[in-house]
Amino acid sequence: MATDVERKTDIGPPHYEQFLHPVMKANYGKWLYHDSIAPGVLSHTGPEGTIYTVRAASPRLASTNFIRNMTKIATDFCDGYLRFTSRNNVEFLTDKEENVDKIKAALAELKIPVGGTNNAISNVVHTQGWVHCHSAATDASGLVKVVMDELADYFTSENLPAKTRLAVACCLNMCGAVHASDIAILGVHRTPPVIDHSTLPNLCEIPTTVASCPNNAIKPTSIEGKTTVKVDEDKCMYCGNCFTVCPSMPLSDPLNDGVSIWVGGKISNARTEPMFTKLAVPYLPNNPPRWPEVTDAVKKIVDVYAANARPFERLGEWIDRISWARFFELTGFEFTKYHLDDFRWAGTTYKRSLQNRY
Amino acid sequence: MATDVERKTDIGPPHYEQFLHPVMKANYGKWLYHDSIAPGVLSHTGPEGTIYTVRAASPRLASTNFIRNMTKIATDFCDGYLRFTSRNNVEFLTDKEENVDKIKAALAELKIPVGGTNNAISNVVHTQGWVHCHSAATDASGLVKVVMDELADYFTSENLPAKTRLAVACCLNMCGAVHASDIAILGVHRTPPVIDHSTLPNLCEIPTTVASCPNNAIKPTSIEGKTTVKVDEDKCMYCGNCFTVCPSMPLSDPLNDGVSIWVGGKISNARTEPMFTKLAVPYLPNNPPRWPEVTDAVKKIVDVYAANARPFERLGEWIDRISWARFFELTGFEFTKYHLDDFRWAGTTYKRSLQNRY
Amino acid sequence: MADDLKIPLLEELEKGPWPSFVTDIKSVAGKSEMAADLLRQLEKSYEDKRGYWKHGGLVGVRGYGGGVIGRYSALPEEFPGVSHFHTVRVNQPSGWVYTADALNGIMDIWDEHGSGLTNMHGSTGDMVLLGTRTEELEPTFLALTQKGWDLGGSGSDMRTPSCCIGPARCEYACFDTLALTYNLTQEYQDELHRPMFNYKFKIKVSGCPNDCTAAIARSDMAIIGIWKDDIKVNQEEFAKYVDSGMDVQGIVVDMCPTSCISVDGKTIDIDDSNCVKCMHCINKMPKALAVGDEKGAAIALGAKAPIVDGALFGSIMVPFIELEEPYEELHDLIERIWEFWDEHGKARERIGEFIERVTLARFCEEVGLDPIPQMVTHPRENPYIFYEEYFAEEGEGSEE
Amino acid sequence: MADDLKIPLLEELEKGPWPSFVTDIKSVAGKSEMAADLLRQLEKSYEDKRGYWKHGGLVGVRGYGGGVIGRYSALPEEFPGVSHFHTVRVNQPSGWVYTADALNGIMDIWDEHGSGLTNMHGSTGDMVLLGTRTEELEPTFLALTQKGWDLGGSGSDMRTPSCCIGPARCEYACFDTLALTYNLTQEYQDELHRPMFNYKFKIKVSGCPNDCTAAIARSDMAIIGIWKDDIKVNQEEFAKYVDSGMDVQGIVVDMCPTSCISVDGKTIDIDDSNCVKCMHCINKMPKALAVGDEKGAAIALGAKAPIVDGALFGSIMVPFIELEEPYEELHDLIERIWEFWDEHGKARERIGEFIERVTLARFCEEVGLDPIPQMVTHPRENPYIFYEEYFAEEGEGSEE
Ligand code: SRM
Ligand code: SRM
Ligand code: SRM
Ligand code: SRM
Ligand code: SF4
Ligand code: SF4
Ligand code: SF4
Ligand code: SF4
Ligand code: SF4
Ligand code: SF4
Ligand code: SF4
Ligand code: SF4
Repeated sequence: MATDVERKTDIGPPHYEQFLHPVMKANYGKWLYHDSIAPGVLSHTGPEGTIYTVRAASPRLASTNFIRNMTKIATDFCDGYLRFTSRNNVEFLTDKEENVDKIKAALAELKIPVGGTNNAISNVVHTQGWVHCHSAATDASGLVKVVMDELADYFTSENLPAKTRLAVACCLNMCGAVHASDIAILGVHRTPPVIDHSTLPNLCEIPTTVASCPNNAIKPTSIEGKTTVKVDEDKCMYCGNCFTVCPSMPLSDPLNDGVSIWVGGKISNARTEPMFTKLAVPYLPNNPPRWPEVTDAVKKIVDVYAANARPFERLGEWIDRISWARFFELTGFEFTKYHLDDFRWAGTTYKRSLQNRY
Repeated sequence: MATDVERKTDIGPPHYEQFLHPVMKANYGKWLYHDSIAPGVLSHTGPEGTIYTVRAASPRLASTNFIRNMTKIATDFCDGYLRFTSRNNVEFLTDKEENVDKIKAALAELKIPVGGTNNAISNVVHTQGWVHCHSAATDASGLVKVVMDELADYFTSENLPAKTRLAVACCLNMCGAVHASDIAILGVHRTPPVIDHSTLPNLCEIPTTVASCPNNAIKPTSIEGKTTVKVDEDKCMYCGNCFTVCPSMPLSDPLNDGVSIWVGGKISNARTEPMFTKLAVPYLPNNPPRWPEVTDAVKKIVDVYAANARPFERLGEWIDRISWARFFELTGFEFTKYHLDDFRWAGTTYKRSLQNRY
Repeated sequence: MADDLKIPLLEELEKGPWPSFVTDIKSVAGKSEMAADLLRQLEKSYEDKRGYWKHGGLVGVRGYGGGVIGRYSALPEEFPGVSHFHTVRVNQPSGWVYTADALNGIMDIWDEHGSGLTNMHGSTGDMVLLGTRTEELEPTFLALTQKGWDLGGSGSDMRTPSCCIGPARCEYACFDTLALTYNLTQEYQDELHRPMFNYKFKIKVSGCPNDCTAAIARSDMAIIGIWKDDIKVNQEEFAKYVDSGMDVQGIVVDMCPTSCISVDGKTIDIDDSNCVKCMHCINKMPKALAVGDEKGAAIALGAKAPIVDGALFGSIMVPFIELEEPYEELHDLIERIWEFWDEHGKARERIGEFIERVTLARFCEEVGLDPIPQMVTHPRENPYIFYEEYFAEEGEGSEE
Repeated sequence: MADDLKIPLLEELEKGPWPSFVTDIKSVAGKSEMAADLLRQLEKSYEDKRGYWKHGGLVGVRGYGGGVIGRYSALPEEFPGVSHFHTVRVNQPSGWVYTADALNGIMDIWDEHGSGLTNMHGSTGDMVLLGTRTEELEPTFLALTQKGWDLGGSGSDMRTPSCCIGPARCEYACFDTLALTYNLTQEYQDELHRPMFNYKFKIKVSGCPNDCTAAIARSDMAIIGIWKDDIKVNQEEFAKYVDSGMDVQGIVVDMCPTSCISVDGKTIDIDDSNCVKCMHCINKMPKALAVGDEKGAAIALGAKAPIVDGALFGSIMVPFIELEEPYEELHDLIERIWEFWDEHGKARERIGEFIERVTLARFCEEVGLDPIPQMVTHPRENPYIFYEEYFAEEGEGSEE
């Protein structure tokens, strides 16, 4: 790389317009309607014509090879135009209907599923896990792979009651959509931070560390004349926020780390307001490489939902209709004390009416 | 009173059975159905016959004269049987249908309205006010009287959309049903307690006083060597709880005390779950003897509700359907910063979706 | 005495159709100087826009800690008739049922020993005898007990339980509200009369989810009737409602919260597995529909007015309990609750605030209730779980 | 190099129909020792059930405070290829639209300067170039900027805004999501690249209430399209849906949250005054129904994941704002918000937590928004009102 080039800063991203397919530019802001051609294939029509979209899965953790495979298909059949979706799928854009099948064939050759549209399970929003993050209580890419291996048919078809959004996050920071997904898998620690008093006084700011704890479990203390912190283990619920601000307080514990399963969240305003996910299964062990307990639980939820919900009823809407009592009955998951909220708005979750199912 | 009688304690109330009309005793637990004969008149039928109930208003703050007037009617037409309702109405119970009109006539002579059944405004649950309580920011009996003078027709008829329950309480202790009524009037203080440091150290326990404040506005302090308390006036929202535990902290302030108006609460589980009342009007002045601003506001709410709600839709259910935005539009009440919650669950009241009316 | 009543402001309250408490008080002011001075002091309150009562004061009857609210005028020289003006809370009979004789007997006592003024009834449910002097308290109590009446609660005790008319006059009653209320009141006389709790503990008893005593909003322990099985349907009577021209679709079907009613011509069908027992359809068609056969009650703990932490409705601790004499299961539960609250509650901490502080999970554990989905609107949304089981290094996974 | 890959556990993840990231990483492991060692370290994580990354580390490019996440292996001797493994966040174009050429250009850079691995895209929206050494950061940056690319955000700065495809391919878009996102990103380059806030500040932009970027759940400032007037109806197209046999009653009418749709034969009628713009009916019949003409956006503040105070959805601060170039009103608002947050927020306090702490009322006052009912689901339920106006002794009532 030549070093005599002018160093530019703060130029921001390139203008999107140069990346828009001509038909999209022509119809910009004037679209009339869309149609679903097949699972994973949409058409959008405006006064200036129609654009066809083929949506392909991606592992998201993608090599330059993978991306080049994608750009090649775009070059071959889409005049070079492609995009990514907010859920990390790849979308191929063409104004030639006849190219749709060619794109699908090219993808099939690469063993890349096409789908994720309408009432499908789309790609999984996820995070770094053991691949890149210091905080992770589990792996993310691995969990996505094993879960989607199980659910791939729901990606390539559109026969669920409604859109079903999955998410995986590897720790309580939830870098993604765990708190508002139909089904979410969340890595959890289950033991308090192990404090390294030899490094803490140098690495961590005590007031920040103390303030980081949602439950005020951390107090300053003095060991051998140096200010460090101690954790009231009865008050610790293993959230890991202290570790985020203080590297000397790791929580990782191979024996006890694992995952929890959450259900019933949604984002859209369609019909019902956005909903948070709620706890379904408090703990399943980390059992790599294929986490069978986790895939079983997720499969169970999807199956029960598919069999029981009404058309266009999201998972959370369905549970709201049939009651949580019934949800636990149908899935066979155990309802435990862990399901009872005890954080700051806990009281708002207590059942404060007689309206109940028996 | 002879002093040589044996002093009995802990005998509890008399057994209710001796006060049950024979038809009620015979049908006890076996009732089949009820009918509405006329406003204020119900019949209940069981295998052993029918009992007629005539419901009469009462000021609740009732003299022995008033009660004797009631017992006289019961003696004349009900074989002596009468009862009071959970909303302080008097109910006359007879198995003779022909006595219904006689009871009504006797009540009419005493100028006592008959009504309160079905879709009526029933009697107002209320409290002591200036008649008996040290805490009162307003009078209760007076407010009930002026409001019900305005609304009496709604007591004697049944043509509101649904049952409409009113309540009045004279301070934030809310000795009654203010927090869960269709319409409620609540006496409010608007200035912090005025501390009497000369008596406080003797009369009040400092830790209890400090702990009484929901907002931690009270701190111990020392004045002339005696421990007393000080109030951070910025943190005080005039709830009066400190005064309840410490007589040296009165809040009464003729210039600023007044009332607030609340709407949309309910108790029953019918259709919707129980609901709390919500703030409609943050402040109206104490304007005795007839509080015209208050009666106007209450009348306004009832009128708008009567004109707009669907059959059997409680006030809170109606507002939920049409939105609070529309409620403020229809009533003309001003929406202010005071309507925005700022107590411990405030965040749960923020609008966290796009679903809104414009 | 009452002749010199100058109460022009209060007399404005004699106008209008609603029964006037002013007129009514006046009617006894002739014979009761207490009543007359109450009006005079109240007139001054109306002029000055403030109350004139001193802060409480501990008075009572011998051996009881509750049942009397002490009250003194702040202006005893000006209004000597109300210099003392204590109230006596008399425990009402279950369901507020009376005979004329019984009531007259109490009125006689009150004319003799008190102001001649009452509240029928107080918000908690007591018959409130309003206004007397300290020296009259013991004689009033003596006279009352001779006629079979006793005092209700006040202070940090079990408050006077109250109940709806239930099985005595209501087809919806799912258990015997009057019997249970009588039983609890008698069983816990000591807790009622001698305040020894952290704070007040109110019990209200409603026979069905209509909750005509407002138990879910106003009692630390709400006992509310419910049934477990199906709504009973009388199709013939249903057909009559249809024939009568009632808008069954609009008024019943469309208003069911779980949309579990369907009507086909003159036949009604209820999907009871989704019914939440809200009562609405039964309320609207009491001849065609009735509560089921497996009847009992739900128990909700913790309702209260806003002070200190904000108002609470009761929260379901037991979604269904059978309530038959001798109510042992319920007594046991109440006692376990009181015990745990007593030991771990703070002063002036109502049970509702207490449960939130110690958490519902711990509360359940301590009073011996299994966590079930019916206790919550939904499981937790936050991931801050206090996992208690864990694997230990040596244990090789078996400790969980 | 890649020949000696012993990753039996990871190879289990090469089975099954879903694209395998293991297979994919392997495909570059031949030319990238970083990729190979990533697999080796990951295999060890799979064996030991734990991660092997050290806690963060401040690295970056000259003059920027954000855009790079430092990462070092905890086992650098064992896995030297990932001893440094920093990620570079590249600001994506609005709507994640690309041409093959543009993307290939970036891949070239990354094959030269990094691991050959990416995330397309990160959860915030950036193109994430995954894994490189400290000394490669500056050259990577130089190469990127030469081709017109710049870094995104990280740390306590404005994070890279992102948006849905909106008007570029969607008939529902209520404003130009791509233009606005570009504008904000350019306008606030300094705030994006040089962390100076209390904490991160994320902006996400969705063109309609379907919210395809999850803005309401994942951005401190959510800008979501909405319209004010009536839904546009094409009755002819509606009739076609009916003719097609679609269960309009069950799928559309019965699912409208405010029951404001009625259908008479082949004609649809919407009571727009009660419509809450949920999109459901439009979603189900995009040919017959369309968003209105008075279009703009709502602004919701404060969404975030659970740490520290629990997860929050954004809360509506502005129910409707028109969004046209040059977006002055919005810029003003954003700057007032940042100013107040900057001055009064605590370190690591997200805007959502901040608003709750200072109260919504005060926040509105300080940033100059009028309180309106659209900001809340309902007015306050507790009576703890901080009255600010009062009458003063002398003022004779006029001060309020
Ligand atoms: C491409 C994409 C936007 C983008 O800029 O990338 C997109 C595109 C469309 N969305 Fe979306 N949505 C996209 C992410 C989302 C998200 C965000 C997410 O999943 O994280 C949501 C919110 C999800 C939630 O509620 O949890 C979302 C909720 C919707 C909805 C509401 C669904 C519902 O009933 O709740 C619709 C309407 C519908 O499908 O009926 C919708 C509709 C659409 C339409 C039909 C809009 C149109 O006319 O073009 C597009 C095709 C939908 C389809 O795939 O079935 N889109 N859509 C995103 C594709 C993600 C993917 O690869 O699967
Ligand atoms: C007499 C009384 C019970 C008692 O032991 O004293 C009573 C008696 C009846 N109630 Fe009640 N309710 C009584 C207080 C209540 C209360 C408590 C309160 O108001 O503080 C409630 C809860 C109010 C609320 O939700 O805020 C109450 C909510 C109901 C409901 C539910 C109404 C609804 O749709 O929300 C019904 C059913 C109905 O009316 O359709 C009901 C039904 C009935 C029935 C029809 C039951 C029956 O079959 O006998 C009785 C006549 C109702 C009427 O007056 O229209 N009762 N009822 C109380 C009369 C109070 C009064 O003088 O007005
Ligand atoms: C007499 C009565 C009002 C009435 O006019 O009916 C009443 C009157 C007083 N109540 Fe009450 N409360 C009365 C029912 C209630 C109710 C309603 C109920 O029981 O259904 C409530 C709301 C429900 C609840 O318990 O939360 C109620 C919530 C309070 C509070 C609120 C604090 C708390 O959370 O308990 C206080 C303050 C306190 O406890 O110190 C209070 C305190 C008081 C005191 C003792 C004043 C004080 O600060 O010490 C009042 C004495 C007034 C007087 O001078 O006679 N009163 N009080 C009611 C009792 C009559 C009876 O025994 O039948
Ligand atoms: C890369 C990315 C995950 C991914 O795989 O896509 C990510 C990765 C990290 N996030 Fe995140 N976050 C990422 C999107 C998110 C999101 C989702 C979003 O932006 O839509 C969230 C939830 C929404 C939110 O902001 O609340 C998110 C909530 C967090 C939190 C939670 C605390 C908070 O309230 O902000 C932390 C902890 C922190 O800030 O100290 C965190 C911290 C981190 C750190 C920096 C770890 C740390 O403790 O310092 C992670 C670095 C991982 C690594 O080694 O590369 N990350 N993080 C995402 C950014 C990529 C991009 O720029 O496009
Ligand atoms: S969720 Fe936690 S472990 Fe996973 S990437 Fe985010 S901060 Fe790292
Ligand atoms: S892990 Fe969370 S709860 Fe435990 S000490 Fe750290 S910050 Fe506190
Ligand atoms: S509401 Fe307040 S002022 Fe009224 S009786 Fe109760 S404690 Fe007294
Ligand atoms: S009135 Fe209430 S808020 Fe004010 S100091 Fe007293 S207890 Fe605290
Ligand atoms: S609560 Fe139920 S049982 Fe009791 S009176 Fe009311 S309707 Fe009847
Ligand atoms: S009781 Fe309520 S929920 Fe049950 S069927 Fe009747 S209306 Fe529906
Ligand atoms: S948010 Fe709305 S405008 Fe944007 S892509 Fe989704 S449906 Fe279209
Ligand atoms: S947009 Fe939603 S609320 Fe409005 S009419 Fe359509 S379905 Fe009903």
